[in-house]
Amino acid sequence: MPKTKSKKIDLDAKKSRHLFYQMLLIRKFEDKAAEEYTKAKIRGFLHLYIGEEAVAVGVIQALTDDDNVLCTYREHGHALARGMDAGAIMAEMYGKQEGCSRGRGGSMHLFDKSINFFGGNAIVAGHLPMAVGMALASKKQKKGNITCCFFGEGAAAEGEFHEAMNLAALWKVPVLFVCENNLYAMGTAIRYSHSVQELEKKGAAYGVESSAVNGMNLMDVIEAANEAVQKVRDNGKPYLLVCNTYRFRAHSMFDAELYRDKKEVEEWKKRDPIPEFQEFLLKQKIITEKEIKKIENQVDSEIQKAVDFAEAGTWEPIDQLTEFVYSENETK
Amino acid sequence: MPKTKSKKIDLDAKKSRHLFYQMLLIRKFEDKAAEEYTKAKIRGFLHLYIGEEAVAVGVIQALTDDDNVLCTYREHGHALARGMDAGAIMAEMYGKQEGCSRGRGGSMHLFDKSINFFGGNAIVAGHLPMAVGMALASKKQKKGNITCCFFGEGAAAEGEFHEAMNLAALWKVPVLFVCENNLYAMGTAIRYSHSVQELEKKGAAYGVESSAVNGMNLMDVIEAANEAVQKVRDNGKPYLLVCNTYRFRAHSMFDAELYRDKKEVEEWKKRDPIPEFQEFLLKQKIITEKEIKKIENQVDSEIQKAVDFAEAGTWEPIDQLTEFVYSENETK
Amino acid sequence: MSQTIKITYREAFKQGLREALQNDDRIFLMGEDVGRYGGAFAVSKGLLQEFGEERIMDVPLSESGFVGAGIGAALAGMKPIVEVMTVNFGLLAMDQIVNNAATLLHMSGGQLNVPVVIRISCGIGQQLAAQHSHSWEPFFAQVPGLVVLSVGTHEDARGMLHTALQSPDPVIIIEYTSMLNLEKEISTDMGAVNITKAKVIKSGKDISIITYGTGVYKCLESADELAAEGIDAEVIDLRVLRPLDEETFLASVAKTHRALIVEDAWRSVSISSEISSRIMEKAFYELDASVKRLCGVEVPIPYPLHLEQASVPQKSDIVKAVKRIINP
Amino acid sequence: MSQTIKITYREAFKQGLREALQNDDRIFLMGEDVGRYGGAFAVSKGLLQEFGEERIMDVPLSESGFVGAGIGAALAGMKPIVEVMTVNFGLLAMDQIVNNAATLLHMSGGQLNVPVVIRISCGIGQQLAAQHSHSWEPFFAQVPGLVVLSVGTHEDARGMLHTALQSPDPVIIIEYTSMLNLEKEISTDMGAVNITKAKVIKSGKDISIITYGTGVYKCLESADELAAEGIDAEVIDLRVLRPLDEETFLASVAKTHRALIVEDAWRSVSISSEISSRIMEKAFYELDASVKRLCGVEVPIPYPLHLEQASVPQKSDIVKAVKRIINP
Ligand SMILES: Cc1ncc(C[n+]2csc(CCOP(=O)(O)OP(=O)(O)O)c2C)c(N)n1
Ligand SMILES: Cc1ncc(C[n+]2csc(CCOP(=O)(O)OP(=O)(O)O)c2C)c(N)n1
Ligand SMILES: [Mg+2]
Ligand SMILES: [Mg+2]
Repeated sequence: MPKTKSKKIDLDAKKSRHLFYQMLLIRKFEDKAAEEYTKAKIRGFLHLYIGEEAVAVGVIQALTDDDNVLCTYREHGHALARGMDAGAIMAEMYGKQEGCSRGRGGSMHLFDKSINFFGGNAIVAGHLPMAVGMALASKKQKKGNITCCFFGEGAAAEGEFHEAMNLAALWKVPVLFVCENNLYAMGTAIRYSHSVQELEKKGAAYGVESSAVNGMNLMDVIEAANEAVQKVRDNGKPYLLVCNTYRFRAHSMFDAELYRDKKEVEEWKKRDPIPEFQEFLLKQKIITEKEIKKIENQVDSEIQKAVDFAEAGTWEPIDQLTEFVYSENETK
Repeated sequence: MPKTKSKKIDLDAKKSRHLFYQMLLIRKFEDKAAEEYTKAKIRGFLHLYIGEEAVAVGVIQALTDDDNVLCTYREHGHALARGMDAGAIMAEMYGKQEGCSRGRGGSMHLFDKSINFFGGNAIVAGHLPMAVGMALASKKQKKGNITCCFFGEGAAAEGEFHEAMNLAALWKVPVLFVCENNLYAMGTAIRYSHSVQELEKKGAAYGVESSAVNGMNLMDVIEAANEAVQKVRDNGKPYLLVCNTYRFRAHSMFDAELYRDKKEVEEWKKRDPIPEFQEFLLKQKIITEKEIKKIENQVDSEIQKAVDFAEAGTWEPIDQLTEFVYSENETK
Repeated sequence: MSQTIKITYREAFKQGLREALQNDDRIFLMGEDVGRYGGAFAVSKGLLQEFGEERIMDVPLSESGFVGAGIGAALAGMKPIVEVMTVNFGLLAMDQIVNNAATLLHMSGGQLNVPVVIRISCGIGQQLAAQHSHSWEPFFAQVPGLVVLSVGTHEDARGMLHTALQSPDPVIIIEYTSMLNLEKEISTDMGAVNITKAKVIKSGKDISIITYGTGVYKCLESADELAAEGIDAEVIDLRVLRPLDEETFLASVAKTHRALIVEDAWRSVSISSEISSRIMEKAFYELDASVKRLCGVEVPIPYPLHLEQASVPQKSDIVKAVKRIINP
Repeated sequence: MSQTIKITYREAFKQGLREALQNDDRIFLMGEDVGRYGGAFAVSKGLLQEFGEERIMDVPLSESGFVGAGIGAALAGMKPIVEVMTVNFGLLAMDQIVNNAATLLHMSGGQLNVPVVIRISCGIGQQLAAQHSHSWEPFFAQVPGLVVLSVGTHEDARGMLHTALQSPDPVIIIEYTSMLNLEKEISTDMGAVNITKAKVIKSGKDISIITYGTGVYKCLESADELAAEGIDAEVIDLRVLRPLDEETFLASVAKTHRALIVEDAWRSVSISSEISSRIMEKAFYELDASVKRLCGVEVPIPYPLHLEQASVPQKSDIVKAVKRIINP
């Protein structure tokens, strides 16, 4: 397992607490989502991010509001870290029209253009070329923003990864590829999907700078992400950041987890990024036990509010079914 | 430009002459094809291999009859080097039913199952996955044969290249990928299609052994191909051989060659593999001027025979149009 | 003597797969998560343990790559069953399916057979939203060189694979995720399944309901309801979407003089369009009423249940449509 | 006063492209060999020199990659014109076109527009054989969320791009390689081209010939021949294959009471099937004869000229088919 390396980052107390709050919010929000799933309030596929929170939180904190974010179907964490309203997400998963995508998308398709959050994409690796195109637009428009694209290690086996890396490098566009290597693509362990498992090595084939980081440690991710984002912003060139992490839960709610050992999961749980960060904050005296309690309560009440909002949400009338197929708001 | 390195290969006189004969046959056959094209005897796309002969001849001589060969639409040279009958090829380009693909395929789709020659594929990079599958079959069947797949440097930008390399490496199947880097994909120079132009470097991303060779020198290609083929056969693993070469003619007969300098072409023509090999054979006294003359005559007469065969060929009756859609010889 | 057993649609597939793997060493199954995960929909659960890694191959996410590899393996003498997890991801393999699998026999002047069987899960009904609910039967059915089968019944789930594996040409088998848990009775000695003919599932004299896939049981149930109201509907399961068996449905229309076509796929340029236009061309003077289509609404499928259900024909829609044709 | 000029189909496209690039800085053209090579079919020849590398971008062979990049650039405020060299390679980009371009607006609940224009060369007629002669209009026309235009005339070659670029939704423009050198007269001040309506190219009273793309001029010429024999055919160019403008052809059929549909695409599950079945549904009682289709033969296109020509409807086939409908 990757080691935590020492680092030097200046995190002020306020930001630290906020990041802790975010990780906890993601964790508890997803626990709640799983619970609502068993109550059949949420349906379809539900992919939990539990165990991987440090990646989304650590990377997204490095971005500005103008930067674009694209994710996979496993994106509740990213949406929350990006500042999307928990109620809008929960309502989306309930399928209510108050949801961030009007209920049309569900768990796999969270979108919020107002915060430059571009999904929620459920075709594995299908969003990588789009990310390159968004970065190309930024370059042409001289906007100075960057595009950050999250995807799994499984996605890196798709041809779209190869094409996107090559195009981004050729065109020199500001895109940060964040590979969330949680060691499994559904039930397929990385050794069955990649002939070379150190995915950061793939960068060299395209002349794309790359590095790997322990994705279970928030401070490590922050350090790596800050550096990577800075490079992308300064050079206007792509960067591949591989975050080695692990998902504690099943791939989706349909997964019997036949493909991995319970012991392996237990081992990884010992490296849970949330208690680890909490310990760190306590040790550094950035936070007190009491403040932690307060944050926990705040998270609980935010989640309760989200559920209430979703429950109170309304179903889109069936006669609106064909809206949003074309922009004129009607199926032609 | 790449340098010719010294090498040690045992080529007996008979084989040397045969290889010289093949290169010359390819060259003159294609000159003839171009001529017939201007007479409208041949239509559609015609992609000439002129200048690149050392690659097909040098690689294919390293194969056994049991090995599989897959090529692109620029495959007259490979077909001839593999021993396909020149008449069957010319007839195919005439669209006659005596052609190797019954005239159905034309220049881009030469097939001859009896010599394990699997096309003639006109979707760039579309045959790479198939090549991996053929090698997989060999492995499963413990046949001991290998699969050799030719493609251009342009093809290496397609996602199929990435997927095929990864699958071949993961599955450890005996496939030789031969990248014919002629520096252009139609009018797109390699610097506009690859962020990393030393394509042999791509092997490392998959753990696939790879090397580059001067594709303008037959002896160099032979040495590299013999070694690569031996490795694939011994280890049962993929190998990427990049042959750096150049096409002297336009991409196809439709190409005005706006994208490159005539001077550049002239420079490369100085490295024509055929005179170079001829010099070599003369200098080594493997061949005499008289023998060369004889070979030239032999080639001329073979090509004349091929043209005669094509001319004498017959058109498939229109009422057979829907044959070969399904195996039962009728469109269901 | 013929007995029947109760079996789920999922289990029927699994039995078909197991039998195929037992019968012929050249057959192997490859696809994403078919092995260690047990199959995305648990269809191949246990087969890895039974047949080993050589016969049940987990592959990386690379649809174009592994479908192409399946085609190559077929060219070289194997009989691969390639599973594309769902039809939604099948678009990534479409070039291989169309430009290679469907075309090689012809381009090579009859030299190269591609005996690959591609199994694809398809359809709506799990609240999986726009990128995971496609019904792509019409697209496959457009392509000469492919045999396209749609598995609308448990008999076909059990038996189509066997016959498909005898075909020298590429076969696409379209399976429906939403039916996996459905239990039905099938005969234990039902014999080989034909893959060239449509099937009259219920005969009737008042109207021909022509359908396939998820439409089959829906239409059968609708026919039962209609029977209670004195309408005797004939139900036809097309089964083979390419090459279409038009004889069966034209004969039916010649008998009933009315037709309704039902499918989940989007309406425009669909299987229904093709059926309707063939009836137009070949049975026009048999018709007592114009042929109607009930198809999927032309919208990327939305996530919420009520909108999802409104996107495809339901039993009540079928009953209503039949009545409207019979009593305009 | 309106003047006319003689112009090739190729030159008409080039003028449309040039004008677009001049009018709006957000517009750029990207595709394989659009720049230095001058465009695979010389449509964009000279534009690189005129507009520079930023506006005319040569891209590597990576159809999924650069079409996806075009979609992304559109999401981020640009107006990309993406050229896919030919429709045959378009299968490699189909996932991007269907699952992203056509779907994002809906999946995002109306938030995300994808104003990308994708130009694709299409069709048969150059003896390019099975992998280079596809007519894929039917496939694109199946997909809700796409606007699919087929360029059957020089007016449309000149003007469709301009209107397409105003669309907030993804537009596929299908161009025909076989027509590039064809010269016709067009008006110099023809005004903005509509992209929502089909067009009656020639009006007539005896039969409606409904077609698109390469069929348009073929059918017009056939109509001339028929006129000489006293048959007054109406010719309709569908122009917009999705969303279909059914009003125009239904009105025509209501007038002529007979219809023939002509296209090069394979017959099964085609645009023709859709048109025929709509006429069945909505104009059945107007018909004096059954609607017929003339389509591509269902075979991967063979290389030799005589077989290639036999694969799609020719003028003589059209004339014959019309006569058979009118005098059965
Ligand atoms: C193109 C495509 N193929 C297959 C799937 C089915 N599928 C969904 S998630 C997944 C695994 C992806 O693994 P990875 O990229 O590692 O991401 P993770 O789920 O581990 O976050 C698969 C196979 C899909 N959605 N898209
Ligand atoms: C998928 C695909 N895209 C585009 C084309 C059009 N095309 C034919 S050959 C070619 C260039 C290929 O270059 P390269 O792979 O270097 O091979 P070369 O022709 O140089 O031998 C292109 C773009 C095609 N046939 N297939
Ligand atoms: Mg993963
Ligand atoms: Mg090249």
